[in-house]
Amino acid sequence: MKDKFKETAIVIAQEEIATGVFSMWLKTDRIAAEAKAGQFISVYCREGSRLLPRPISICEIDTADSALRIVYRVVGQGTEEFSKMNTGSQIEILGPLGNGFPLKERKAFLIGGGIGIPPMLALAKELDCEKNIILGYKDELFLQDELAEHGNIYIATEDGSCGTKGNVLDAIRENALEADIIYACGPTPMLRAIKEYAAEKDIETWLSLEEKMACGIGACLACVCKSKETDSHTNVHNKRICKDGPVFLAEEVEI
Amino acid sequence: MKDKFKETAIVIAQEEIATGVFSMWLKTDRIAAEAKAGQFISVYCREGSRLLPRPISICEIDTADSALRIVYRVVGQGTEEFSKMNTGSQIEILGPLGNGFPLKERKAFLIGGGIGIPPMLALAKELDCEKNIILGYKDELFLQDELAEHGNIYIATEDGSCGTKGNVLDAIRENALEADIIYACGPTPMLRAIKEYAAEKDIETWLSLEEKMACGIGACLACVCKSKETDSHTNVHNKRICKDGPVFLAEEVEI
Amino acid sequence: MNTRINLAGVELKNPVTTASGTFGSGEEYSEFVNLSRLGGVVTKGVANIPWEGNPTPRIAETYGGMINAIGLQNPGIEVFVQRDIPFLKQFDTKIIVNVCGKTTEDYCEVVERLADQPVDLLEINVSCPNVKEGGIAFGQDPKCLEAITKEIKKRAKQPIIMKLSPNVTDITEMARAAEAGGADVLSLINTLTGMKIDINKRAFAVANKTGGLSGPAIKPVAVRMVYQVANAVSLPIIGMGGIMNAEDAIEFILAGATAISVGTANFVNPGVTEEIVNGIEEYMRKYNVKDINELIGAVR
Amino acid sequence: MNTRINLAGVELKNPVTTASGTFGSGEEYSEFVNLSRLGGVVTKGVANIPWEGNPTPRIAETYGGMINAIGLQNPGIEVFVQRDIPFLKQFDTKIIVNVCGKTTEDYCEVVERLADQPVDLLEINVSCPNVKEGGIAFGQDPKCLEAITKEIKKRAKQPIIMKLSPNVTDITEMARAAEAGGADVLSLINTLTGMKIDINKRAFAVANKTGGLSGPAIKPVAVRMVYQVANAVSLPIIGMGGIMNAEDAIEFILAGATAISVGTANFVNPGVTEEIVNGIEEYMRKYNVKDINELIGAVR
Ligand SMILES: Cc1cc2nc3c(=O)[nH]c(=O)nc-3n(C[C@H](O)[C@H](O)[C@H](O)COP(=O)(O)OP(=O)(O)OC[C@H]3O[C@@H](n4cnc5c(N)ncnc54)[C@H](O)[C@@H]3O)c2cc1C
Ligand SMILES: Cc1cc2nc3c(=O)[nH]c(=O)nc-3n(C[C@H](O)[C@H](O)[C@H](O)COP(=O)(O)OP(=O)(O)OC[C@H]3O[C@@H](n4cnc5c(N)ncnc54)[C@H](O)[C@@H]3O)c2cc1C
Ligand SMILES: Cc1cc2nc3c(=O)[nH]c(=O)nc-3n(C[C@H](O)[C@H](O)[C@H](O)COP(=O)(O)O)c2cc1C
Ligand SMILES: Cc1cc2nc3c(=O)[nH]c(=O)nc-3n(C[C@H](O)[C@H](O)[C@H](O)COP(=O)(O)O)c2cc1C
Ligand code: FES
Ligand code: FES
Repeated sequence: MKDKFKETAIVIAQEEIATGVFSMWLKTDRIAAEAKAGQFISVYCREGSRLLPRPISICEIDTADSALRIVYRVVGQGTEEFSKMNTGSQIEILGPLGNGFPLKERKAFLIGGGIGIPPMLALAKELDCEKNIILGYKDELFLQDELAEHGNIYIATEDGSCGTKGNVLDAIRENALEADIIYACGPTPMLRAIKEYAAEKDIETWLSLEEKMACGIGACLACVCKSKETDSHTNVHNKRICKDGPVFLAEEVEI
Repeated sequence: MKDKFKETAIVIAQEEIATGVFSMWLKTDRIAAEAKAGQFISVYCREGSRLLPRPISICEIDTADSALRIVYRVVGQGTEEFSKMNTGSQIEILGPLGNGFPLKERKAFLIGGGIGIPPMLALAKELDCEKNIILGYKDELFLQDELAEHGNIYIATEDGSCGTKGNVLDAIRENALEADIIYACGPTPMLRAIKEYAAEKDIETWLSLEEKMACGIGACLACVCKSKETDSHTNVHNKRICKDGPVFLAEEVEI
Repeated sequence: MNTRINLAGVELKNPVTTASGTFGSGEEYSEFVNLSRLGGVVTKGVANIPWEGNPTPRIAETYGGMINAIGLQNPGIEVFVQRDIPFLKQFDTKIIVNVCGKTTEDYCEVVERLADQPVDLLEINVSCPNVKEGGIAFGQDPKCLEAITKEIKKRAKQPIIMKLSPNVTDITEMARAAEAGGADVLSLINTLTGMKIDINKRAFAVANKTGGLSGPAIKPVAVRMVYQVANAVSLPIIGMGGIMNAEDAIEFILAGATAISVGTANFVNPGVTEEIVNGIEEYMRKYNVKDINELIGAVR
Repeated sequence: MNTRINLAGVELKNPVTTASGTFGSGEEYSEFVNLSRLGGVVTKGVANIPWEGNPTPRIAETYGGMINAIGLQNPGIEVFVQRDIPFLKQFDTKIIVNVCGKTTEDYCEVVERLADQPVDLLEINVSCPNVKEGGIAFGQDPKCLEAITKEIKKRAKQPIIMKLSPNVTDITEMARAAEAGGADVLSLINTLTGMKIDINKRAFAVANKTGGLSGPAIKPVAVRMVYQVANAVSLPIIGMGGIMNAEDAIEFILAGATAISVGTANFVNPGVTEEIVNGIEEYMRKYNVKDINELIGAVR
C-alpha cells in the first residue's frame, strides 16, 4: 500500500509570477501519478544546515507528463534556496502527503487567501460543478487568470487596488454569492472567519490548515491541531495536520 | 598594511588532472597580485554545515590576469564540493596567507611529495637558478610535464611504475643529485626524512608544513608546530603554521 | 560477517534502532523502510494514560538541528497495547517500548501493563525536557534516578534501558546511579535543552519556550558522553544524538555504543535507517571487520 | 538611535565584542575589521606565566560547529602587558582581558598585574574544558565558583566578568553563585564539551580526545541559558555561542544579553564582527528601535 515516495525531482521550469512568488514545475517519478488536489509535498533543502523539509501545496498536477506544479512565496532561507533553482536542478521531495480535498460536486466556493491560493487551482481543475472562486490578496495578484478558466472569479484586496477592498468575506457579501459547500485555504484569521460564516449559514466547509512540520507523515506529532472529538489515532483531542489533514471539516477542528 | 583579502573569486576553469586530483584556475580581485610561491589560500565551502575554510597551496600565479591556480586532491566533503564547481562558479577565498618560500638563487632541490607537489610549480617559476625537481608519487603522475619546463625532473613512485621505485630520497641517491638549498613540501614522514638527510649533508632546507586550521591568519593558535627556540610571538615553543609558516627552516621546527 | 549485538540478553540482528518519538510506532515509516531490516524499533514514549502534549508550534528548525517540545503526547498504554504492539509483531525486529510518566507510579503502571506483552526491552525516559513534572527531574538528580530505576526494575519483566539526559554536569555520575539502581542498559543522549527566538515576531519559536535540541548539531556532545559512560560503567549503551548516516553510527560504536538510535535523520530522509544498516555492512566489508562487536569501544 | 550599552559602569559604544580565544588580541583581525567599530575586544585567555597549550591536532570541524582543544596556549601576562595592551590602546574600543589559571593564586596574580593597566573589564575564564587543572573545575561547582569569584573580586581594580560553563545541570545555580561571589557581569556560554572520532583512522580527531564545541550548532543551548540566567540574576550578561550574524546577535539580546561576543564566526568570515555592528543598526532602523536597551530581554 505504498502511496508516498521520496524522490529526486527535476525542475522543469521556474518563474517569478509576482514579487517574491515563484511558480515551479517539477518532473517527478511517481508522485504526480498519486497526487490529488489539497495534498502537499515536502521539499528538502540542499543546504545541510537546514534539515527539515518545507511543506508546499500542490498547485497543479499533470499526470500525463508526471509533473507537479508548486507556487510558493519566499519567506525565509528555504524558499529562498528553492527560488534560485533553474531548469534541470535536482530537488528532493516527499509526497504526495496529506488527505486532499473531498470532491463533492455541489455549488462551491473555492476561497484562497494569499499563498493559500495555489491549491485552489488544482482543486478548481478537479472539481466539476458550479464554482465561485474568491481570492484574497494583500495587493499584487497572481494565478487569477488561470483560476478564471475554471470558474467565476471574485477578488478582494486589502488595499482595494483590485476588486473588493477588504477580505474574501467582504467580496462574497458584496457580490451576494452563495454556495452549498466551501473549500478554503489561507491565513488562520481568514479560516476562522470563514468557519464562523459557514456555521451561521450552515454550509459544509473544508479548511486546509498549516503548522510547522518535521516528519510530514504523521509520526512525530509536531503538527497537530485541536480537534473537537477525541481523535481515533491519537486518542486525545489532537489531529495531525500532515496526515489526517491538511484538509479538515471546519467543525471538526478548533482554530 | 593590508595584504590579505577575503573575496569572492570566480572559477575560470577546472579540470581533473589525475584520478581525484583537480586543477582549478580562479579569477581574483586582489589576492593574485599579492601572492608568492609557498603561500596558500583559505577556501570556504558553500555548504553551511562545513564552517572552516580549507587551506590550499597556491600552485600558479598569473598576475597579469589576476588569476591563481590551485591543485588539490579530493579527500573529504569540502574538496568534493570544490571539485563539483564549474566555470563561472563563485567561491569565497581568503589570502594570500602564510610566508612563502624564500627565493635564494642557489643550486636547488625542489622536492614535492604527492599533493605537496603543486606549490613547487609556483616556486619553480619564481626561482631563477639551477633546479633539480624531485617528485614523489604513489602511482599516478600529475604536473610533471609542467614542472619539467622549469628544471630537471626526477620521479619516484611507490609502486615503481615510473622513475625510481621508492621515495624522493631514493630518487636523489639513484641519480646522485646534489644541492645547496632544499625546498620541500609533502607528507610529514617525507619531510622528516629530508630534514635528516639535509642535516647530515648540512644543506639549508625549507619545509612547508600542514596542520588543521581555523582562522588561517594567526589568531586562534590551532595550527601550531613545535619550534626549537621560544617563538617571539607566542613566547613558548610553538610557531603558527598559518602565519609564521607554512614554510620553515628545517632546523627551526620539530616534526 | 556478524552484525548481531546483544543488549542484556536480547539479541538484535544489527545495532540500528529508531530513536523514540521520531518514528511513532513504525507504521508511518513502514512505507519507506522494511522494519524487519532494523535491529529494533523504539516506540514513541507511552504513559499510563493519554497525554495531550504541548501547544503548537511544537518544533523549530535550528542550524544543523531542531528543537522539539511535543510534550510527550501519547494515546496511553491501553491503545498502545491493543494497536501498536500487534502492528510491530508483524515484523522480524525487536520491540523496544519507551515509557514516560509524571510520577514513579505512572512509570510502574506502564511497566506492569507491559509485563505479559511481547515486548523485548523497555526504555525508560527520565530525561524529557518538555514536560513540567517528572521526566527530566528524575534524570538530573542521581539519587532520584537510582530510586526510580530500582522501583521500575522490581516490576519489569523485560530488561530495562534507562535513557539519560545530557543536561547534567557529570553524565558518568548519572550512569553510575542508573547502574546502581539495576539498569540493564543505558541509552543516551536525549535532547539538550534549547531555545529559539523569532527576532521579527519577538516571540519564542516553540510555544513551550524551551525545547529539546536534536540532530547533527549535538553529535559531538553525544559521542563524548557515550565515550565517558562506556568508560565509567559496564552496562551496554545505546548511543544516539545526531546520527545522520552509517559513518555517524560507527563513530558512536567506536566510542563505546553497542547499539545506536536514529532520530532527527528520519525527518531528513525517511529511508535512512535501512540505509544505515547497509552502510555499516559496507564499512565492515571495506575494513574487513568480521564481527561488529570488535568495533564497540575500539577507540580509547 | 542609541547602540551604547553599559556593563558594570563601563560604556561600550555597541554590544558587539569578540569571543575570547578566537580573535587573539585583535592584531591579526585588524586587517579585516576596524577595531574602533567594535564595542570591545575580548582577548585570548592569559595566565600568569606562558602556557604551551595542547598537542595538535587542536581542532576538528563538526556539523555546523567545531571542536577546539587549544589548551589555553598564551605568552603569559608580562608579554601581554607589554605588547597586546599597547596595541589595543590604539583603538577606540574597550579592552576586556580574558584571564585563565590553574589555581586561584594564578588568577589573582594576573588580576593584580592588570590593576594599573588601561584595561576596562576582566573576563575570568573558569570554564575552559581543555585544561586538566583549574579551568572548568571552578566552573562546575557553585561553591568553588563563589569562592574564586570572591578572591578575584577582592583584588580586581576593574569590574569582573565571570564566564560560565554550559556543562552544568543548572546554569542558574552557577550564575547565582557568581553573583553571590561579587561578579559584576556574567558571560556565557563557553564551549560544550564534545568529541569527534575519525572512523577511518579509528582515532580521536583532536589530540586531547575531548574539546569544546562552538559555532551555530550550539546556539539554541546558549540562548536558552542566557534567557534562564537573565531571569535568575540581576547582573548584565554577555551572551555568546554560535552568533554568525546580526540576527543571531539580536536573538541573544532579546533573550536577555546586554552585550554579545562573536567567536567561531570570525573563522568563517574575518570581517563578521563589523558586519554585525552594521546589521544591528539596520534591524533597529527597520523596526524603529530608538535605544538598543529596549531590546534587552524583551522576549519573556
Ligand atoms: C500543508 C502546508 C502547505 C503549504 N503550502 C504552501 C504553498 O503552497 N506555498 C507557500 O508559499 N507556502 C506554503 N506553505 C508554507 C510553507 O511551508 C512555508 O512558507 C515554508 O516552509 C517556509 O520555509 P522557509 O525556509 O522559507 O522559511 P523559514 O521561516 O526560514 O523556515 C523555518 C522553518 O519553519 C517552517 N515554516 C515556516 N513557515 C511555515 C508555515 N507557514 N507553515 C509551515 N511551516 C513553516 C519551515 O518549514 C522550516 O522548518 C504550506 C505549509 C503547509 C503546512
Ligand atoms: C598550508 C596547507 C596547504 C595545503 N595545500 C594543499 C594543496 O595544495 N592541495 C591539496 O589537495 N591539499 C592541500 N592541503 C590539505 C587540504 O587543506 C586538505 O586536504 C583539505 O582541507 C581537506 O578538506 P576536506 O573537506 O576535503 O576533508 P575533510 O577531512 O572532510 O576536512 C575536515 C576538516 O579537516 C581539515 N583538514 C583535513 N585534512 C587536512 C590537511 N591535510 N591539512 C589541513 N587541514 C585538513 C579540513 O580543512 C576541514 O577543516 C593543504 C593544507 C595546508 C595546511
Ligand atoms: C520530535 C521528537 C520527539 C521525541 N520524543 C521522544 C520521546 O517521546 N521519548 C524519548 O525518550 N525521547 C524522545 N526524543 C528524543 C530522541 O529519542 C533522541 O534521544 C534525540 O532526538 C537525539 O537523537 P537525534 O539527534 O538522532 O534525534 C524525541 C526527539 C524528537 C526530535
Ligand atoms: C579556538 C577557540 C579558542 C577559545 N579560547 C578561549 C579562551 O582562551 N578563553 C575563553 O574564555 N574562551 C575561549 N573560547 C570560547 C569562546 O570564547 C566562546 O565562549 C565559544 O567559542 C562560544 O562562542 P562561538 O560559538 O561564537 O565560538 C575559545 C573558542 C574557540 C573556538
Ligand atoms: S509533521 Fe510529524 S506528525 Fe505531522
Ligand atoms: S589557524 Fe588560527 S592560528 Fe593558524
